[in-house]
Amino acid sequence: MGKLLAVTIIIIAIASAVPFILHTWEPPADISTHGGLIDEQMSDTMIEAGVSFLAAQILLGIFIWQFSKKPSDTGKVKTFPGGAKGLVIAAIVLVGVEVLALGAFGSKAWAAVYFTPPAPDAMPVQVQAGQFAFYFRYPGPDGKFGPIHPEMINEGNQNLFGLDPANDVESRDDIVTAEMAIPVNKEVHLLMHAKDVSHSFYVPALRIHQDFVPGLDLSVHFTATKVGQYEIVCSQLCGLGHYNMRAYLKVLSQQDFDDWLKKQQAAQ
Amino acid sequence: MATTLPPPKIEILPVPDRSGNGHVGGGQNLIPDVANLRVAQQYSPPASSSAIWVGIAAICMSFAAFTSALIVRQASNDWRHITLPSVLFLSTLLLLASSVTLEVARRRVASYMLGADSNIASPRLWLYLTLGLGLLFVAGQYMAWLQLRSQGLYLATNPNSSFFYVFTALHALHVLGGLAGLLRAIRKLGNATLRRSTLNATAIYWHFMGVLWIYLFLLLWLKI
Amino acid sequence: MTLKHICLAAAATLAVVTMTAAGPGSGTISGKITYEGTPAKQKPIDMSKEPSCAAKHPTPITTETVVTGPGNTLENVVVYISAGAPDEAAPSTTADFDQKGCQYVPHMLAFQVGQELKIANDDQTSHNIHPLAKINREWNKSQPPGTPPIIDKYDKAEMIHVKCNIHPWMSGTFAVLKNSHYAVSDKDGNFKLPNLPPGKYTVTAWHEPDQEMTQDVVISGGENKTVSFVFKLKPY
Amino acid sequence: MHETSAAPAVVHGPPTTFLSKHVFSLDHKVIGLQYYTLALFAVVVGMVLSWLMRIHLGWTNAAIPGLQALSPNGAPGGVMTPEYYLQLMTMHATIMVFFVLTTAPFAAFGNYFLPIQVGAEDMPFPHFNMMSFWTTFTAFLILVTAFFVPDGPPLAGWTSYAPLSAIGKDAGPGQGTGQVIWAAALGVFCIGQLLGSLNFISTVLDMRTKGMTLSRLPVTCWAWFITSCMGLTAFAVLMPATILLILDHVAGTSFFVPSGLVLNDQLVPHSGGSTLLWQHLFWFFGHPEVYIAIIPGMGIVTHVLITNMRRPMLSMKAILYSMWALAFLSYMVYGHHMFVSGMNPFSSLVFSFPTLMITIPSTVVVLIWIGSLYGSKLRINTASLFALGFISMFVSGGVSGFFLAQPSIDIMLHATYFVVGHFHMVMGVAAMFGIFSGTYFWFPKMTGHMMNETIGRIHFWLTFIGTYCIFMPFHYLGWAGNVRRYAAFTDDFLKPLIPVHQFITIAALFTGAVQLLFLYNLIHSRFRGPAAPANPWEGTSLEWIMPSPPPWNNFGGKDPVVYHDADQYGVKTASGADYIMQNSPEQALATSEGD
Repeated sequence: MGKLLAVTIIIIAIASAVPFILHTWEPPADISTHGGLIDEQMSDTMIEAGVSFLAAQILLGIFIWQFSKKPSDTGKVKTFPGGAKGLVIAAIVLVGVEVLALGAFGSKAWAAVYFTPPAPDAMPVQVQAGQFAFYFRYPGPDGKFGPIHPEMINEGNQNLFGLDPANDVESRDDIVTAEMAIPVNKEVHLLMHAKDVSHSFYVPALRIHQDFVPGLDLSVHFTATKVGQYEIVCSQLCGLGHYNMRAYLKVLSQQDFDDWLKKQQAAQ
Repeated sequence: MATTLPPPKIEILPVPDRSGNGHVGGGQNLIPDVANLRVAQQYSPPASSSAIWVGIAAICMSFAAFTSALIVRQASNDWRHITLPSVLFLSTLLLLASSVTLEVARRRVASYMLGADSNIASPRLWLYLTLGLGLLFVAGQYMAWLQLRSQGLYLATNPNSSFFYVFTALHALHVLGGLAGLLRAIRKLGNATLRRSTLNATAIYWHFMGVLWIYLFLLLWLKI
Repeated sequence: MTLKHICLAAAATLAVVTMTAAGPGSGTISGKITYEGTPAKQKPIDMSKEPSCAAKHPTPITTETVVTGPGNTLENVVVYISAGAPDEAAPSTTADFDQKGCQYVPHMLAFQVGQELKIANDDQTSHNIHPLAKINREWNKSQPPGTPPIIDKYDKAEMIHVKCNIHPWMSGTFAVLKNSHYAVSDKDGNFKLPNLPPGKYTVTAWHEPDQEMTQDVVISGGENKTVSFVFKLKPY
Repeated sequence: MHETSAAPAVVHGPPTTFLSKHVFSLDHKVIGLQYYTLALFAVVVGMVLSWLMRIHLGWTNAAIPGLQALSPNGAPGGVMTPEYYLQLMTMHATIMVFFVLTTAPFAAFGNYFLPIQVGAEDMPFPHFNMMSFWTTFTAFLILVTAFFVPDGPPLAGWTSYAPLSAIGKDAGPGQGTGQVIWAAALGVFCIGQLLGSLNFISTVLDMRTKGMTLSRLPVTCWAWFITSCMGLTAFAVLMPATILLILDHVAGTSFFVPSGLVLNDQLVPHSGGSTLLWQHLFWFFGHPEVYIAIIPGMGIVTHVLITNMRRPMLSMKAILYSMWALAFLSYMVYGHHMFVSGMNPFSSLVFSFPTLMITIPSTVVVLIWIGSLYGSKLRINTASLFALGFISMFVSGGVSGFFLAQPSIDIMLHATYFVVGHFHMVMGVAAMFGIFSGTYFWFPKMTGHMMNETIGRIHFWLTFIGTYCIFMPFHYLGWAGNVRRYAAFTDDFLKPLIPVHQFITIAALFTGAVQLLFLYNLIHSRFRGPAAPANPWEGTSLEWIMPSPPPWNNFGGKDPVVYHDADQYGVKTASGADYIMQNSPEQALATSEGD
């Protein structure tokens, strides 16, 4: 029985690792300028974690195989060579160094996303998350976002940001859309606003993931490097429609983007 | 690595025979054959003396959490400072006084148990006195709420009043617990089953209530 | 029982019939709803969030807060007798409310207190129906595709705004009314309240979100009264 | 072998009536069994909920027979609505975390064996102990009533992030009454656990018998002691949070709800609250809670292993210190649940390092376990099988922590099935294996009957393989960016993953069904199992010196005297036995360790 357990553990361990080794399931290909560091970090961690996972499981298996008691066994119990000290030191030194290294390199990737200010010429886009859709706002020719009047928000007539063009001049040329389009290779400064509860702005392909915090407007900035259509999904439980809260991100050439923006403006 | 110490010395104390039909005393409910407090002191086994400190630790933790909430909430722009009802200063004094009377009571009980004093009435009196002051304190808190209400400050009026009601109400609840403890001590004193550890624990808790109140009072009083 | 009694009975019956049923001598109120001023611009709805619905609208639909017709006519105005007519028991017919292509059909649904309301989902996606009732009981239920229709009824008269949170642009109105004398203006703004026994009535026209106009009308015998309402609309 | 000492603190007489014996019992053993029964019932409920969820995730628009009868609104025509899925999810998590993973390994086994193992006749405050159980039971009842209120249970998940959890019914079905019930249930639960922890701690500090020095305490006692220290601090923080949440609901206060929120085109009448405040309070409790669930399991497994390896751990000290380190660190790392929650990005880094540090004590424990296997005389029985399975699961669940501890990687994996896989393995399944191991190990003592070994082993094999089939694929899904808490997968990049979900569903249904074997074994053995000897596994700790099941006053009114720690295995004795019981004055002739 012990031998069987040993074999099972080892087989399961290896089988579990196979899909990762074969890259059966992969995150969407990275289309951001900062994502490289993150992917690197992920694969490094995968190697370290994978090795320690297999090592531990296989060692466990081997010892179970070897020392599960046979009826005839009347020998003495033996102690692991080096006793506990060796193991403890190994754990502290090896794992300590390993995790410190991971932490250090990891913070580089993190800093690349969060500790760099957006470029001054970054294109501002506002995203508002609400149950259960994202809506986006472009400042229009005047480059200014009109103020949001929560009491005026009305989805029935699509006044999604609670704009008051009658009184706010800045609001008149604001462009509100249900899908997000950005020009390729141009930095975007995304201003995040939550209409009701917590949501999250998760674009796997962009390697961007940030929660919306009601009452606290955050912002992230990124640059997309590949033309195409990607999905923005909500990853923070926000209610019954959470699973269906998404928008499409269109990365367009500058030309196409300008056309798109004109088209949207006409529709306002 | 396997620690095998030499067997410790065992001294056998006089034990009431417990092999009988099973009604045994001790611990929480020791009724000595002779209803005599001194016997109770001698025979009742030591109860847990750390428990009270463990409980206090838990209470501290809770109010630490509340405090952090208060500090976070104070940062928001809708925080209004409210002037505390004047009655609170009075009730604070009452609570401090009750701690003093309880200490006196404790000494009286001790001297009674040691036989120095054969009169059980005076310790009981001092305990009742503490009880009365405690009740007055709770009444004072209630009056404080009435005062706030008359100023139109309700639980949801603004964050500051919310915290005031939450803090005072929860503290008052804990004080009521302390009062129950006092009553229990008085009862046990009555039928000669009071153990000093019980009284001590009650006293420690009661003093802690005072300290906790001062802390909360300052927290609400001072602008942080 | 004498002949006299029978005659009286017959007369009484006849009287009752003429009072209630659409017999001779019952009048009709009809008319046109128009507006003055500039109606709010109706914005196109981008359904890209829900591809299965977007596919059903080659040209994107617009919002329906103000639906106008040629000659400043106004659609989706509910016209009903707010006073003068007795409350009536609910009819056996159901009021049908469909969700087609992530849009409410009809946008404005008028029905009677106690009448059975039948909500169906023709889409390939889950909707949640959320009538924001204030007087009646508020509820909020999802309806996955292929599930049986939701059956409900309201026991108090109220204008109820209906929305779907999963598809925030979906917006409609339940007009729950006390009697059967109501109509919703068509795309030419026309409405017709037939079978009104003689009497003095208050006619109310209601347009979302909360615009209301009333007129008093007296019906004597089988006449046709024409009433028209003019709503003032603002661009914002 | 027994020796008497001073009279122990007799804390209550023998039970006289049925009520005082089985219902409102002061006896820690009965209370332990009550906790176990509650956990058993709760785990069945939680598992059925997970079945329904899994079926829905695999076949979203399939009608589940009978479900409509269970909830006409939640499943019209048997098809689960999105909100009902989330409501089941919330209840599954709450029931499992609080009423199974906290009650079974900690409250149930702890109540039963902690006083026995320290040589006490009972806990110092039996009335608190009884109240502790009945409060917990009440909390469970309160929680379950959420199923029967018009809008159903809350859908905000077991973390119940504000403001979704704080603004009432407008936020969605169940967010009104249901959410308040949820918060009330947790508040009450906290009271129960605080009373329990109070008893546990003072039992260890004050009720140890003669000779039971701290260094001689069995590892399980330490595990329960550490756990109760955490429980005392963690639940003391959760309770205030729930109180404030309830006030936001019923009293119109604004602790967690900020200004200017709009729901259904209407302004929410709150202002100034802080949404992150809830997350901080909750996770300050929530992360220690994870260790509250797992540390007793580690203790039980260590206890079971030394008994079945017939040798002490390489270093019990290393294990104990590691447990303390885990407990301590768990308070410094809670922020890693909030890396992308809008917390200051610097604090994310600050939190990430202690989080990574946690891998060190965890690794120490695992290495000590594995290293101690070397040269042991491992006895294979159901208990030890589950203990070994625990190690394997703990490793599998632990390594994924490498990823989640790093903010940069969290950008990709936060709120994905990778996280779900991680905590189900390390805290759910591992803790479960600890519970199973403890059950097979202590059942003879608790009931006086042996369990059926054959059924037990079949149960182990199917469960072991089954759980891996369920929870390993979760990691693959998360790696591919599969967001958690989705009622259906409609996104283009998620649709291809649905077959994986279907595989998981099948595995889950199978593994769940296997647990019926365990239930059968439990009930059948309880009545039909062969009589159990006092010390079936040749253990050394004090629970084995008393008859099975123990009498109401544990040691028959006499206190045992302790001469050794509980690690006296693999020794040479005059009697020829390879172990010395804690209460035996006998000394080992020569320890037979080393070659």
